[in-house]
Amino acid sequence: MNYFDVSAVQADFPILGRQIRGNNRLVYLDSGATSQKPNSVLDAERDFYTQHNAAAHRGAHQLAEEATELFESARERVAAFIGSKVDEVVFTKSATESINLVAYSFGNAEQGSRFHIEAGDRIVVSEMEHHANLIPWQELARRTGAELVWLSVSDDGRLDLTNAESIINSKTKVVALTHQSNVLGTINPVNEISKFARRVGAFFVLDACQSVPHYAVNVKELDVDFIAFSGHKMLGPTGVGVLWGRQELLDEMPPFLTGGSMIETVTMQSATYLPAPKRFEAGVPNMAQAVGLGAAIDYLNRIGLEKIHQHEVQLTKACLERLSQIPQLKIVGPSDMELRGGVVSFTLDGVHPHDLGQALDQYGIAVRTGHHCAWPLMKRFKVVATTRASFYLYNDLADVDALVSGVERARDYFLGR
Amino acid sequence: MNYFDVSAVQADFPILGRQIRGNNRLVYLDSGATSQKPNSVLDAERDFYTQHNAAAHRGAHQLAEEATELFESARERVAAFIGSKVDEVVFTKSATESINLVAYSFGNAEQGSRFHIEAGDRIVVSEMEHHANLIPWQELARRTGAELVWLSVSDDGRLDLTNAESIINSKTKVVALTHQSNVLGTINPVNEISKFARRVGAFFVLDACQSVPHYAVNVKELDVDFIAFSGHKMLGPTGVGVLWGRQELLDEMPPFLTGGSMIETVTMQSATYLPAPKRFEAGVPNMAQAVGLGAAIDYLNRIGLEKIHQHEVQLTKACLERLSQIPQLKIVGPSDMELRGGVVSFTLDGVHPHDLGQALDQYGIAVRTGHHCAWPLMKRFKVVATTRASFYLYNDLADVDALVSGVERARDYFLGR
Amino acid sequence: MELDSLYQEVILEHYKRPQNKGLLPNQTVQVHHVNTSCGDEITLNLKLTNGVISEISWDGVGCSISQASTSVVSELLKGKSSDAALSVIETFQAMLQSKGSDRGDESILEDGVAFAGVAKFPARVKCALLGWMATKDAISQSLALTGNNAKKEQK
Amino acid sequence: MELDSLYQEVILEHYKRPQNKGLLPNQTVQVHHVNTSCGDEITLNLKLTNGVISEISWDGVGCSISQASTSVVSELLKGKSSDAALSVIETFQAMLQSKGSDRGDESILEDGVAFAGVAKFPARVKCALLGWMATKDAISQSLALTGNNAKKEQK
Ligand SMILES: Cc1ncc(COP(=O)(O)O)c(C=O)c1O
Ligand SMILES: Cc1ncc(COP(=O)(O)O)c(C=O)c1O
Repeated sequence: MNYFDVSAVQADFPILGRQIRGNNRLVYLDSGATSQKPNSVLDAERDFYTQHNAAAHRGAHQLAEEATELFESARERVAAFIGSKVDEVVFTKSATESINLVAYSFGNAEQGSRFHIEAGDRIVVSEMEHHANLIPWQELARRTGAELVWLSVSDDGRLDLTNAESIINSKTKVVALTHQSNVLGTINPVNEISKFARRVGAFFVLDACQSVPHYAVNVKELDVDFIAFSGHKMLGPTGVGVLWGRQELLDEMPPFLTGGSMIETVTMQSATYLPAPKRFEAGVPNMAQAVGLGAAIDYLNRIGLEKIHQHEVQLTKACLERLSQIPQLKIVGPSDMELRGGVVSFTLDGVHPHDLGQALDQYGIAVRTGHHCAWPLMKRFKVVATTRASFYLYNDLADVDALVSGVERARDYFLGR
Repeated sequence: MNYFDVSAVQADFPILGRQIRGNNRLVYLDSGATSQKPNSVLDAERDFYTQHNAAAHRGAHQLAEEATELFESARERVAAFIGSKVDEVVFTKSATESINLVAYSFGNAEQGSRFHIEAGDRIVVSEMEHHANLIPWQELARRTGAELVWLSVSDDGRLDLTNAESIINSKTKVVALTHQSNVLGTINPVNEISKFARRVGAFFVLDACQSVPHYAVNVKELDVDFIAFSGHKMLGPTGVGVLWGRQELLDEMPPFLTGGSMIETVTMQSATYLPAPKRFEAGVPNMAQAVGLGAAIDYLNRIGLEKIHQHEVQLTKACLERLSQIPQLKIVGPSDMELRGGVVSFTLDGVHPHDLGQALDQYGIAVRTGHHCAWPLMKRFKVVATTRASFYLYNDLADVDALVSGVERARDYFLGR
Repeated sequence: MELDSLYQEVILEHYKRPQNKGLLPNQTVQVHHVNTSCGDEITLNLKLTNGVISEISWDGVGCSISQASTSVVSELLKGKSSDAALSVIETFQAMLQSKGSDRGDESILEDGVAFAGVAKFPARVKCALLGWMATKDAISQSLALTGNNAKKEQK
Repeated sequence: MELDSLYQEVILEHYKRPQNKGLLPNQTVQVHHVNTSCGDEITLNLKLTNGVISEISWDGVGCSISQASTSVVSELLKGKSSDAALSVIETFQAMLQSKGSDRGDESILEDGVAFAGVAKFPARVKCALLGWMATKDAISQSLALTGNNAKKEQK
């Protein structure tokens, strides 16, 4: 069933016309790492540079006015996309920066501030975190003396919440969790878990890298304080990310990066800072990238996130069903579609993921192999690495077919001899 | 005299064909804030997205290989441009991030590390710093209890070095200085000042935002430890900056942003980190922007930095001469071309810079007005703001003419009534 | 010529001969506002007597737009009740934020309508609002203060 | 078919029947190397006797390239002097970093030339080098150690 015209979508992505390793059609199944970009995004960036480029918020001439307007209108688009207030959207360079921003800002908070963290406090993460939502908290814990604890993952790739209440205890200042695992595809029951955080007054940071690009995420419906995501995984340019935070928190938090355009007044000795979002956007911003992200959001809205999600569910379901018929293959992650996104990780007995990925690449199929920046999760499942296919709106059932027969061919290549 | 074919250069910058406020030709004299971009830079970015886009360093498939190769070849170009080793070039989002990186990394260093800073230590800056090279040090001083002191500026816009030896004393851990003032145009005698830093074993951080784009900067000839600059001021895309640091320092410094792609091994409790530059490049990098910066460097090399510099000297000299004939006008900064770059700041008696800038904009001339993110320097010169014209390779003497007659027209408009 | 549509005669007049410039003593409150994008600063004294603005005086440095606009607001609101003044400020603010669609009601804003053209120059809107926002802030603070005093007297 | 040019018969042979896999005791040093981009790990024991590599044994998990390559290096360098071994490693490394232009000298590298094709796949070069770099590290450490011992004995 077609939720939208997939071939028309494919035509918007020039890279899909590339030939791989000889004359194989590109089957791009690595959108979980980074997505491809439609022409409209590239056009928006180019239009910015060739018609309006100037330093936003730093000049009164016409180009500076236009650049400011375009940059701020991108912010409005992001805000509308996630259902937030405009001033709650901070542009960063990536989700990684967004999460570091929160961790460093908390670390900068003086004693007495509600963001201050010290020895005796607790930071809670999970065993399925991407390194980007794990190491910044390890480092914050190291710097402050706080304790880092975590929710573990069950064999079926779900968060184990049986002891959540004792893990997220009254000492807990921060709970940092991924919305959807980039390895397992698991979607976490955010509001259920945030109840534990609310009960003890902890801040809740959600890594929304793998959710915002794929289905509607509305911060009014999520009971969290911060969400972080990257533009490049949602059809946008590289070099732009977003931090959303509740206004009253952002306005009170200490700054992270400091420099131009985030100050109120400056003397040689000290400075006072503008309210959010400017407080967190020091320097000439990544204007063209923000504008490109705005165009990416326009593109996603034109298709409709609900349809994109259903399309991906359809592909993922087919993929899971067909892959599980390969006897040597094991899915790492939930095997059904309940609370699950378009990411499928697996191992193949006797064939190392690197070798499998290499063979698939030879057939034109781009998948990700390795630890997926989630090393602790690999150890949890006692694997060195997995092979991961991830879907997006430009994939179709022919891509699933290509993957499945590619895996079979590779298996025969390595195990058949 | 023409050092290169300026009109051929202009033809490479589509935005210079824009009409401003009606049908005025765009006279862009705000390259000190951000430069315009030639077609070749925009083409390089687009080519990356439409032919090679994938997550660099995170996949083994063909696109990922190509993306990695392009990203790393951009690094090689930057390294060659500043005469450094390849692994000494760290890609950041901006000079602002580059400087914050150093300040935070030092702040993260444990007691016993040679980067550790504590109460009793001293950080030295100057009165002519851009906020980006001032506030990160104020904040580091605040967090560590170190003392922030500064070199002052003399009436003719030069650093006052008479008491440099007592200011850069044995307690000094860091000297952070701008190579060229973005307001005054003054080029600081870096190696002379770094001698004071070397004598006491302090690290020397150079803000090279206004130098690297305009004349040859070679880190082998500069006696400094770190330099920071932004891509967008040197024909490159927004959203990319560079930190150069001596290899033995970068390899030993603690990380700043943490997350994926900068780790060696990770457990739930702790992580070990890769050597530089990867250690400082957490997350999927700003690949297309780095590639665009590489193309910008190719463009600059094609013209030749020496010629670009001479061209700018010629324009600046003409501009200074002509402007100083306007009786109501005062140059803020050195009035001769000795150790001076292509930035000219001035005030006009009785006409506020905002009003002057507005009038110039009406004639199609884009200048910057305000405090130029150097508020303390404004106070030093007892002005609220200045008007600043800044030149680059695509400007010509007609632009200088336009500026001078624009200033006269504006003066008559506001003072003549 | 568009420059004239921004710099109306009235604005240049007020710029050259600013009203109520020079701080008067005996204010109810003093506020200090800064335009962070350019560094312009203003100090404004406001005196509230029985809910009526009896005096506004100010000093500061800034461009013609911010100086003239502060001059206008200081003339316009003197003698008005705090409520009436706040409503006038709101009208002015709406005009400035209309991007040029709202030309302003002269019966309410008087000389203030001269700033309608500023709305088309987003970077200058803050200049035109500087004195008005300072006044608004001063009124709120005065009300809080006199309200507090009133409460104290009740105790 | 290009896949065969990467996965030469020799490689798949070594992968299926790795030589010297399983750690032997009494090593001079033990090293542990990790391929940080994929998580593959290797532990390698090396015994240096009078400047000659008398034993190499290893264990670990990894792809066919890294497993086969470690198997090859462990066979090839056993019995060689540390100097000769380091020079062989250098030859192998040069081949791998040649992007495919250097097909390798079979008289030096023996089975090792089977990895010439890997040089065309930059993401796999690290796999092929994992065991070799571990061996190089182990030789250096052994030399340092025995050098130290020698010095100690001199004292
Ligand atoms: C001297 C100087 N330092 C630092 C910066 C900051 O650069 P960016 O805003 O690109 O981070 C600038 C430009 O704004 C500058 O002119
Ligand atoms: C779940 C998750 N979190 C965080 C990140 C980090 O995003 P980025 O590398 O764009 O900063 C990623 C992607 O790499 C991810 O999948």
